[in-house]
Amino acid sequence: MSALPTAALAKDREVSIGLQAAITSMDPHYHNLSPNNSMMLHMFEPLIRRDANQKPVPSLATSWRAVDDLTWEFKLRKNVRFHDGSPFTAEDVVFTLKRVPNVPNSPSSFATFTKPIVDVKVVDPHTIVFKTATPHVLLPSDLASVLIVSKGAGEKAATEDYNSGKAAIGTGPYKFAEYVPNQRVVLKANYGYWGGEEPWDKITFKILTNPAARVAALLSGDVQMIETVPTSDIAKLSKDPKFNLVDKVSNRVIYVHLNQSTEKSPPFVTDKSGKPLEKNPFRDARVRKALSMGINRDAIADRIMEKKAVPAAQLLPDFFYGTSKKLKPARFDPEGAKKLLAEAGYPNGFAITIHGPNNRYINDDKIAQAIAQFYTRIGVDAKVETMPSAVYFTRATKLEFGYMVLGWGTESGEQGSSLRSLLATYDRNKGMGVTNRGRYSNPELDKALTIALVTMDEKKREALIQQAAEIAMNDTALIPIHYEVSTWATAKGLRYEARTDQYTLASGLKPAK
Amino acid sequence: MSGPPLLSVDGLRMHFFTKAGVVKAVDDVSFSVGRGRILGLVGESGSGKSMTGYSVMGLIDPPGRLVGGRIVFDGQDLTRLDASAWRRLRGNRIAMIFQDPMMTLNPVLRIDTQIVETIRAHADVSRESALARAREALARVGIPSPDERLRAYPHQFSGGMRQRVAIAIALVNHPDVIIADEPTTALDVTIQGQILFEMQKLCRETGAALIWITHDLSVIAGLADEVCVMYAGRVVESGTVAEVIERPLHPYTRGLIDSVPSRNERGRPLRQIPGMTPSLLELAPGCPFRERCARASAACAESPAVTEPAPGRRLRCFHPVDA
Amino acid sequence: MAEPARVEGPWVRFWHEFAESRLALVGLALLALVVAIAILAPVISPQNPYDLAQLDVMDSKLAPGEASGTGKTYWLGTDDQGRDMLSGIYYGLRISLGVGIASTIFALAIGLVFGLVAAYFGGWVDTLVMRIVDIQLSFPAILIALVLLAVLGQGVDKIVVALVTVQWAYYARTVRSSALVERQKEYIEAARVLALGQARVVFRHLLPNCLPPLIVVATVQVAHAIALEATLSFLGLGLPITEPSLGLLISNGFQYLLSGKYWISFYPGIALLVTIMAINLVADQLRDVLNPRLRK
Amino acid sequence: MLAYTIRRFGQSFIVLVFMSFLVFVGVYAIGNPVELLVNPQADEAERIRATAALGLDKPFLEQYWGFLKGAAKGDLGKSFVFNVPALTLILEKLPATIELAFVAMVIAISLGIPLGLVAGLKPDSFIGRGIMAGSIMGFSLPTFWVGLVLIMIFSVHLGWLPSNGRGETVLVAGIPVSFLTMDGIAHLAMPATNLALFKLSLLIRLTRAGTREAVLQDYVKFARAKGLPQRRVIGVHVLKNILIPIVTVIGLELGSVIAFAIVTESIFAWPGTGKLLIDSINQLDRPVIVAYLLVIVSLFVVINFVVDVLYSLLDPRVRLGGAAAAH
Repeated sequence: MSALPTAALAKDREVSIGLQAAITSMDPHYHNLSPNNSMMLHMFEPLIRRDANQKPVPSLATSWRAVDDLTWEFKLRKNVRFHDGSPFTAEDVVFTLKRVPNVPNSPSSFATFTKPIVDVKVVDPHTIVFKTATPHVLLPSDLASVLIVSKGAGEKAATEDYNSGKAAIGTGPYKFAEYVPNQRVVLKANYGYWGGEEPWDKITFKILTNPAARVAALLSGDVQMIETVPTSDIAKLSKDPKFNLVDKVSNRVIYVHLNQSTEKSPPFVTDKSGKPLEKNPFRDARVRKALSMGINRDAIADRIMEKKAVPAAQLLPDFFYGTSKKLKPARFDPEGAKKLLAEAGYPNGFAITIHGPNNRYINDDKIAQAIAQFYTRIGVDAKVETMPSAVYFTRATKLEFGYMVLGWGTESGEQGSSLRSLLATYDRNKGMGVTNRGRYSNPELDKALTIALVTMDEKKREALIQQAAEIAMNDTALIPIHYEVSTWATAKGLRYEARTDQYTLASGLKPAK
Repeated sequence: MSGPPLLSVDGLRMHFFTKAGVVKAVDDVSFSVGRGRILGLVGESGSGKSMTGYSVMGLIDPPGRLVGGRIVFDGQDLTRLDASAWRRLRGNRIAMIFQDPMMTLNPVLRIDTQIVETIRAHADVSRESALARAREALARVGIPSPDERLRAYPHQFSGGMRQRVAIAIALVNHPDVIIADEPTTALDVTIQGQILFEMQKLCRETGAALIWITHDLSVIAGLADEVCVMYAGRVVESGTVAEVIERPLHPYTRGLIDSVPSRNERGRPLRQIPGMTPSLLELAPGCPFRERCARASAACAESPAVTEPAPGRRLRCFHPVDA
Repeated sequence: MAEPARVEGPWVRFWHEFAESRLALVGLALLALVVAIAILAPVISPQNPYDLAQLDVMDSKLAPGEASGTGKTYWLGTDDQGRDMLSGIYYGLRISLGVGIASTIFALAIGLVFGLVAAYFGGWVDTLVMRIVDIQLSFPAILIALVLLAVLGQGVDKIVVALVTVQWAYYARTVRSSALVERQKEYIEAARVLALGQARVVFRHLLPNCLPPLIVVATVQVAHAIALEATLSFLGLGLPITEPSLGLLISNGFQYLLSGKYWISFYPGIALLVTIMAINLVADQLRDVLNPRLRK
Repeated sequence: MLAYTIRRFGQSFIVLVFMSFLVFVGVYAIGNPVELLVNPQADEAERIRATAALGLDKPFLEQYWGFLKGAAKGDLGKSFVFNVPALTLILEKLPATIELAFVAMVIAISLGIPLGLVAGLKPDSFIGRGIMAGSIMGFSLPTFWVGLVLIMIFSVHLGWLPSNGRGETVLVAGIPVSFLTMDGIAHLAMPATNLALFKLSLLIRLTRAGTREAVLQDYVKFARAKGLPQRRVIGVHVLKNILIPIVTVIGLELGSVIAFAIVTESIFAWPGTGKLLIDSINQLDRPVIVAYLLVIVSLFVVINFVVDVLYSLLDPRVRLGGAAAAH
């Protein structure tokens, strides 16, 4: 009979973890992608890392301060050694900063985070000074995304050498053991880790992209932890004494962009007989508000998301930096919505097609369908078209849709960056509104964001971002739906410290005793 | 001719049990044939003559089943044999040749394979000696350059040649009885004649008994010693060829003879038997020919018993044709 | 053979032969039921499952027989949108059957023409057709579906196009291989000698003799098309999510299988099974009856 | 024969070139890979850099020409996502898929043909009907559904088989195979069965249909009249005649097994090319898609060639290169 499930657990200090997405490289500077970034944190460390709530905490840097508007000084941790035994010094930081923008063929580099630094000065092996061209308050936040590699091992290394493990030398708690693209990553403990002993000798990450396969692997004991438990299985797993479930609201908001780029009807928006509208209804704040009030967020969170979602009022849950406690999720009010639509000149509503991805966010296609259902109650005819992200995002970026269901994870953990990407007036060259697929534009908002960007005082800056958020949300610049709640399930006897950034880190997985 | 006949069939019945009802394809058939003799089995299609042949071969498939009678071959009742004993007789001591030479040879197997397997199914001989026998067999039926032809596939032969190959296969194990089921019907007339002649010769030489199944009385006339005329699954009349053709007693036999074109009566339209063969499904009792018979009477509603109007003649009719 | 010579109209005779198999009759009854449901879906469904106004997400995932807050009872339960499964199955049947049959007919027609032409004419025509077929057969269905989705958008007609594109080559190759054998037979030679028009030889002489193996393949392919549509839906490339076919219902419910809400996937699965089984039972018998070579 | 082979492979070469072009057009039509690869928070400069890094800034035809030049030297480009040569990526995964497909076909053939023969020889018996009913089930249920049900039963409830992944491998002639280890077989069992089900049903039906026709043929009756044992009548005379359509279908299906492996591989997390393909399609990783198709098409070409050769061996009436020579 079966010895399989128990056999896997028997080796005490070994663990298998089921991941939902492929790890595309073992080069920490090759591909800026959440699953990669999460994986790399096992082997490599940044100067500043983010804790489970994305608050910055010291890592390879012990302290940092802005000397003036354009100068930052970082003190580096002493007595840190790389996996190959060589000591960590400022030279490694310099090497890293130089390498980041120059990784050949990188499909998404980390250069954005290092670009503001125009000059680096090594004061002593454990003190380093960065110069920026303009005041850049987000420098510590940016550097939290940059992982430090060893100069000695990385000098002549290409991405292939990281994938083979030859150059994958970091300071992190785990060492490279094996990497099979699209299949698994195996890590071994780094016993000399400066941060103390880790709970595991060996970790095997298995790539299980199919949600049901992931759950099945957990149920059958092939893995001891999985991330992103499908909402459909949460109720059953949480009742099962053999498993532990943890969750945490994440930094990812699911929202709707309304295409305001056109004067007349945006794509897929017509009157009820299919004729284009004279005006773009999404340019009217009352229409936007009505469409927001027309969505029953509680029903979505409760029924579609199995309670693993929190109705959203802005772009980040309100314990994050730059969020406003004054903003509350729009109340579901179909009557009020109808009234507002009538006021705006659409007493009989109009017709839209809701577009969304069907393999990108948790239950994305079901959310789109539920929204369509609610809209029939406020007199808006809604069709639904969902498609794989391969097709969806290209078309969305080309503004081929009118009503777009999208998601946004704020990796920096501060709302200013999200507002800038999603709602500032579209200007790619300035880095403003780069992902503003609704083409919402509000000079007042732009102003507040621009000032905030160069305000070095934390308090003042946060107030400015909060103000910007209130401007945008009160104008229903986009329609926030909910924050995803990330879930992890572990075998009994293990406990995971849930994180807001949806990362799955073995360091956070510990025996429950 | 003395001693027991080589093969005698007595009261043979073979019925098909279909969902629609019972079809009495062979219904009380008796005949016998001795060594070196040729028996003709004549009847229209559907008269049960082929089924009689298959019955003797033990090749009846469900829903058909032997339900009565005996088939005595060389002193053994075949109907009591088990399947494997019957199989050992087939192709060995009793062989059969089919009507359509285009269909009887397996299109995807070479000729040598098809002959050799027949030999090796019955005798434990090496492939080489089987091949030698195969070559002989082909030569015997008049196939030129048999060595070459052995390696050919059936589609590389003409129809007549294929039938010769089939005959060679049937004869290869020197059977005692050969059942030939209209083997010349599908061939053109000149080849027909050749094959008839050769078959006759081969039987006389080897002393095999031959049962020749045909719908064509004229073939029988020049070939067979005895003849059985079948109608609706029954033998209605039998006797020596000379007697039956000279002096048919059953109205059906008479009709058959009249429908054969004859040299003496040139210019006269052929007389056909009116009507059609009855369906054998749930056939009513009585003489099955009565519907088509000018001589039928009320008595024909009963099945006529077999009579022996003359030595060696058998008849199943209430109203025989006057001589 | 002892063939009963009964005088009957061809249709009566056909029916008698068909009715010989009780199993086929059961299949026919089921198929009639399925087709009736598909046609009458709008009349007999308790709900229009494609009209979002009639759905209520608050009624989602109710178990079979459970009543909603408003007192409506859902005999087969509801899915995650609060869609009545019974109505969903009725309508889904309509779509699946339609998609399966339509795509099979078109694919069959196209494949037949190409296969026959290739086999009959041979030479460079054959080469050209067969190389196109090679390309087609090696192109993964999902890539084709994805391209079509990107270019044409979503919809029942588009999925039929996708399925036809995926399947026609299969028929072409099957037809060609049986036509190649048939072509060598004498009757085709005879038809040629008679100097009949080529189209006539191909369609009146070659075609009917290539049909029996094709009927087997086609019945399997109706089922295959329905399953393929389900698979495409499973991969997010199928029909609009608001107008689910049986396949889409199954794949939507698929994620609930492990969590005990079996009905969302199970009942559409049963409906699919019954439909395909009925088609095949009838088709099997039809093939036997239509095939003169199998007549007893 | 040689000329035939050369012509055949020459044509295939044109097919390959044409295919690769179609994929270029297809991927181009679907969307822009940069949309998916680049971090959404990236600014314009980063987008431009990424587009250039992937070579997507050049005109479409120039990109294709560049690919052809590389391909002539055996370089099919590097994966956008993994930054490793696409061909390497595929050749690494190919043994797993071929092993899975092969085992599935072996299951399908070794069960399908005997079961089909039984059903064809005894069409009205209980067993014959049972086999047919079972085969209908086999292709009625979508692969993904059956796969999950298998996992539910054998991994979750019974705990007999691992739910995902490939087992321990051993090297045979330099190729890693898993069907020689117990662990490997345990991992193979469910995905191979899942993949085999549809083919099994198809083979049962084809074999049954062929058998039913064949047993009524005179040559079968003649073979029995020759006194051949039943074994030989069915094993040689019947089987060899029905093998022709079956070989066609097996040839075709071997290809489609690889295509259908996409679903099975993703459910059982089988590390083969099918899973790689679907991931690559979802990521618009064009070099991998192109390389995958070129490899698969080459496989197809070889399979089809073998099928045609088998034809001429099975059926003497069909000549090799037959169509061309027939007039």
